[in-house]
Amino acid sequence: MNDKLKNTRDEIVRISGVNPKKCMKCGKCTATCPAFDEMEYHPHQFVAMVENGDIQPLLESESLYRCLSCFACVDRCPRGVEPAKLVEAVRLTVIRKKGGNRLKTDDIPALLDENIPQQALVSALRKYAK
Amino acid sequence: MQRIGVFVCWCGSNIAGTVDVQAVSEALKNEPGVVFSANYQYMCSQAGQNMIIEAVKEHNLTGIVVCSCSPRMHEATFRKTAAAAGLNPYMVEIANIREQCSWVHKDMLTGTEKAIILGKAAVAKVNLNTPLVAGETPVTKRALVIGGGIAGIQTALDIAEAGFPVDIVETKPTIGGKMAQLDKTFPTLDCAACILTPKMVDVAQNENIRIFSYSEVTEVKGFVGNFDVTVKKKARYVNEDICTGCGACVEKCPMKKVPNEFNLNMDNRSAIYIPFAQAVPKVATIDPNHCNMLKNGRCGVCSKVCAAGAIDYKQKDEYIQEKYGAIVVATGFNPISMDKFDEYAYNQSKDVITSLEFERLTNAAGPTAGKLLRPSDLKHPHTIVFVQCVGSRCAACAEKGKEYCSKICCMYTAKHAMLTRDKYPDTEVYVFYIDVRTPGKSFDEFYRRAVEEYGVHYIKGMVGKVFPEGDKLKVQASDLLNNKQLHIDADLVVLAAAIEPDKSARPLATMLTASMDTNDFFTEAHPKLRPVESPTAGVFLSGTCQGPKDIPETVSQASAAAAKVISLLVKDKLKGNPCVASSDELMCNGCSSCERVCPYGAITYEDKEFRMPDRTVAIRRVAKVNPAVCQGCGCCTVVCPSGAMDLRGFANRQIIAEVDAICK
Amino acid sequence: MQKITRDLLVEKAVSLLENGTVDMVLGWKKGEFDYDITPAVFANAESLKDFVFDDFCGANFSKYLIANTKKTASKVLVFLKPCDTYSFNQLLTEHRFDREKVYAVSIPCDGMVDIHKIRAVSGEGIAKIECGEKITVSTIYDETVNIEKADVLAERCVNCKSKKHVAYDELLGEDGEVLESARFDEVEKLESMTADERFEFWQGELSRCIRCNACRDVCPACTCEKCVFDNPASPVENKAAANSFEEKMFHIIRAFHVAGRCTDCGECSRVCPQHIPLHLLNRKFIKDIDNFYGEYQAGEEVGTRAPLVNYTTEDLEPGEAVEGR
Amino acid sequence: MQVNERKPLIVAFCCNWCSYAGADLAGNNRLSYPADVKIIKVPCSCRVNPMFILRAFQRGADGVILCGCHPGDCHYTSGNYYTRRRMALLFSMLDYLGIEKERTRVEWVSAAEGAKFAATMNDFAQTVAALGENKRLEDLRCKK
Repeated sequence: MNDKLKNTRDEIVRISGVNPKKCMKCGKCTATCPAFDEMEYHPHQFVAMVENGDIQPLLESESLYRCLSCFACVDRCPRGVEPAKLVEAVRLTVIRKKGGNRLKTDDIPALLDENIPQQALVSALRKYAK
Repeated sequence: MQRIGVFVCWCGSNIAGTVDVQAVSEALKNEPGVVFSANYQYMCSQAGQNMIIEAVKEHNLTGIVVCSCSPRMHEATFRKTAAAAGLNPYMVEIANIREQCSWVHKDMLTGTEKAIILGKAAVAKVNLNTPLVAGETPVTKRALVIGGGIAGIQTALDIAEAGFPVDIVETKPTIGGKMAQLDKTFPTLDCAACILTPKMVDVAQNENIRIFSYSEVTEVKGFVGNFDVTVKKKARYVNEDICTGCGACVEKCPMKKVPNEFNLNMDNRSAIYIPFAQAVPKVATIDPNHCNMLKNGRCGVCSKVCAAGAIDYKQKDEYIQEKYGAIVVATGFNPISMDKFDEYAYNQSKDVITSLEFERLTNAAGPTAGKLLRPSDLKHPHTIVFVQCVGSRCAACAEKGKEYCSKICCMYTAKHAMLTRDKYPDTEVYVFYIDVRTPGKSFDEFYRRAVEEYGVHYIKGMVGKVFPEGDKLKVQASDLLNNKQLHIDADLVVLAAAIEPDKSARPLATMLTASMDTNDFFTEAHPKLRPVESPTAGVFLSGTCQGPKDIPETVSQASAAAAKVISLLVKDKLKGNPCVASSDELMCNGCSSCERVCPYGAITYEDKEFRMPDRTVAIRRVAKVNPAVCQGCGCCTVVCPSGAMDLRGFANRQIIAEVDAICK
Repeated sequence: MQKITRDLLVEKAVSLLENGTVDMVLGWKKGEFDYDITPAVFANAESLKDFVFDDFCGANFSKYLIANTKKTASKVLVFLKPCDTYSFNQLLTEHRFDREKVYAVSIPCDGMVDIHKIRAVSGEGIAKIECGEKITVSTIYDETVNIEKADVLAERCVNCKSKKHVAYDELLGEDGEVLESARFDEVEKLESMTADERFEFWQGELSRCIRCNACRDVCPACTCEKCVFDNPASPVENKAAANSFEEKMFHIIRAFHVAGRCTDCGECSRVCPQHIPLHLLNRKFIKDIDNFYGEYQAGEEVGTRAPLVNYTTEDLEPGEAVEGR
Repeated sequence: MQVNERKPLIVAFCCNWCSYAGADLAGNNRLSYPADVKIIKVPCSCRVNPMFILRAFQRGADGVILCGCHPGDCHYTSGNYYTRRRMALLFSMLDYLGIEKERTRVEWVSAAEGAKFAATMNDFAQTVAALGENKRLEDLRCKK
């Protein structure tokens, strides 16, 4: 792992407060994930890949925005690893960069639909932009 | 004033190579109390020991300092030498000038200097030594086994075989424990009842064994060799001595809707019951919570049909007091509650069951007479999902699961899966596992047979969610090796629930002053070398009360515990360690600090009368140490602020004398 | 709120003596001056005329119960301020007196005053002190000085940890609450100094010690039948300090012996004739115990296991203790 | 080169079951450490009264180290847990009084850790030597 990657890895671990070493690779997070079919990388892969420093594919993955942040994986994990926090931390690493916002304020009018609750918009903005 | 002899050993060149032994013996000659000092090539040799004996006699020595190898090596030798010379063996101190001096220091000057200082410290200590005599206590030649499962049964049988009387105390109406509920046993698949029930009969017929069934231990006093135990025999409303176990009462009892705990409440029993056909003792018990006669005085059928006249509605709890020399704890385990595992829908569907319930469902004596039918509609299940590690290896949430591995689940699940496929080849069986742990004789072969010969689908992954839909159970799970999420429509889901120590263990540990770990498993005296003894002398551990175990392991530990008990009971008297704590009652203020830190419960209190200077009498609470129980760690001496509590052989004054000698 | 006055307490004492509930009363009486109130045993209603209760009644009576319940069969009435009730419970935890022989009446307390602080304002020559919200001091030079009580509160009352009574048979007035106090501020200040500064501070304080043993004798946690420092058989016996270390040894060991048992009643500092802030040693242990092993207030309940006769397998290592605070 | 030739004096309390045996093992393997270290055997680390430690300092010791079984391995099951609490509080107090915290140490040494025993003693002796003479805690009257 080169230094830059290692730094990113350490940063993700720090932001999330997750210790990926606690994972015993049981896969209950992935078993429980309601967005499994949408995600390219699944919760257990996030944990393993961060631990291995295999960060680049995660940073580029659409999975970051497919995670529902429902925290089912956090709730069910028998070891208290909290994979959703790791997903969140990877996402933050991306959107905190300049121009990294997934959702820009200007994009919103186009997405508007009278059925979208206001709260969903606000939380989406919180989740997808810095 | 002591008359001390100093004996400096050369240990060939081991010591003499880096320590000027002559200089050491010369230097120590001038220490207070020293009247004789010599050095010799091998102090531990016969000639060396004779030299000590001669010197004791010639110079009227009262204390001995040997500057030699580690006391761990030859302290016992020199104590025997002292005894042979007519001295108290505890008047000997060793200055370790080999392992902790000549072997670790390179030059003669440093080595000699340090050896002299170590010698001075030993002399300073011997000056304050007092003769110590190990106390002796008689041994009651009777053992108590708490718990009548396979562990308790095996331990009791082995002790009884050696000729000692044994009592088994079992809370249930029958002995047999969990093993009596099992169907077949891995890895040989012999039927549990076929191997257990003959042992139960042996217990019943053994002259040396008494069974207190439907009973519990309520009080333990005393110490190794001399325990005073109170056992509560709960009223079973049936005279055990008269009941023949014919079962007429059970058959005629009108109250038939009592959940049957032996079948894990999957069917019903009557209010008067015998748990199962081979119960020992085979006598009926009335369940007072459901018996109409006991509840409101209306019924009395059982009394009428009992030809032996054994029914006694007025029976009371009975307390029995007995003395024991040794106590074996064999309180066993229970599966943990599944209430907190909402994700597996245990409380939502009758078709989500635990493995122990599965055992009953496949057992010929079980609620379905051995036919594998699902509880909700009694249909034959075609797809069964087994989930491993439910609550085991669960570090996230203490009230939900257990951090440890329950050890037995991998194997019994392989057994269940294999037996299902064997009997019902039309059934698809999935096992979700994190790891398959099979370290045991013929264990891995067994598991591989389940996969290779019986076609059980072993999937590396975990079940995340189970929810009932129609008459199916929707199972959502991960398949990590294929990086897939699986959705299975199952008919039956079997949870391998973690096991935990029986709830009675914690209060029992308090009574026994035996220590427990945070999971309520009893702690062994040494994790490797003394695995069947508890740190409390005279208390031994058998079976799963000490940690998760399968049957072969339980039985070996049970026999090991029995061997330890036998080796205790064959002794007529126990010789104690004389280096024990003792309390100066004139200074003790009875504050209880020492009692709280004593790991052995060796300290008790008594109210004592003291004559005061003004001729009045005051009553004070003072600590008393039982020298037979104290192991001499000295923890109590430090919490005692007044120094009333001191340790013989390592007294405050002795240690401070050593400190002073070293720092002079 | 019912104001606790001398007359109220005497009335209570008399009625309890007369109806036979108690046979004697532990209370305060005047010493040579208005401000040196001393503890006293009153055996009958008659003698209660000397009973005093004012802002100088700081003495904690819990310890006196040991001697006064040991020999006689009689029952003792004791008045306890909130901080005294903690000592009371701690002594019960340690089985130091028979609860049956005591009738405890708890009284609220709005703080006791420190004569040294008054003297600092009024100057020497105090002839008479009248207590109240405002304290009036008359001197032998016919001067009158008015002082706000709040300005001369004793240190332990400024940093009062609790107005709550944790033990009593009867409560006069209203019960208070456990307070958020700033009692560890001073300890923290010392901790933030360099080792050299701390050494200098403590050397300066402790070298004044004259080994009068007042701190030990008044301390409700120091209840040994014979103190280890008085016992010729113990290797550390010494009557008076012969050098600069011995008083350190004495005070460290004394603080260690009461660690986890000290309720922070502050009596040691109150009685020290040399004004050594001994409570700062005890509070250091209390603060460390709170930090290392979870908050623990000695005497809050009877029968609790003090931190030094307890442990968990996860405790911090001694090497981490200094950094770990 | 001008070096302080004064040898520090170190008292090591070792529990009988683990650390004393560990020291023996260091000897068996001829792993050297400074002769400044003098060992006093106690049954368990929990036998060590804070008074012993202060007494050693009072009489001129420059460092005191306490060795016991690893937590969880105590021969008496819980002794070293009590040691751990007592020493944590004592060491913190000594630091509070301005005494160099490097002069006191607790180390868990098992009977198998001869190498650890020697390494610990080497390190401790070096640390204590670097601090120089113990002036703050010694008792001048007792000096020869």
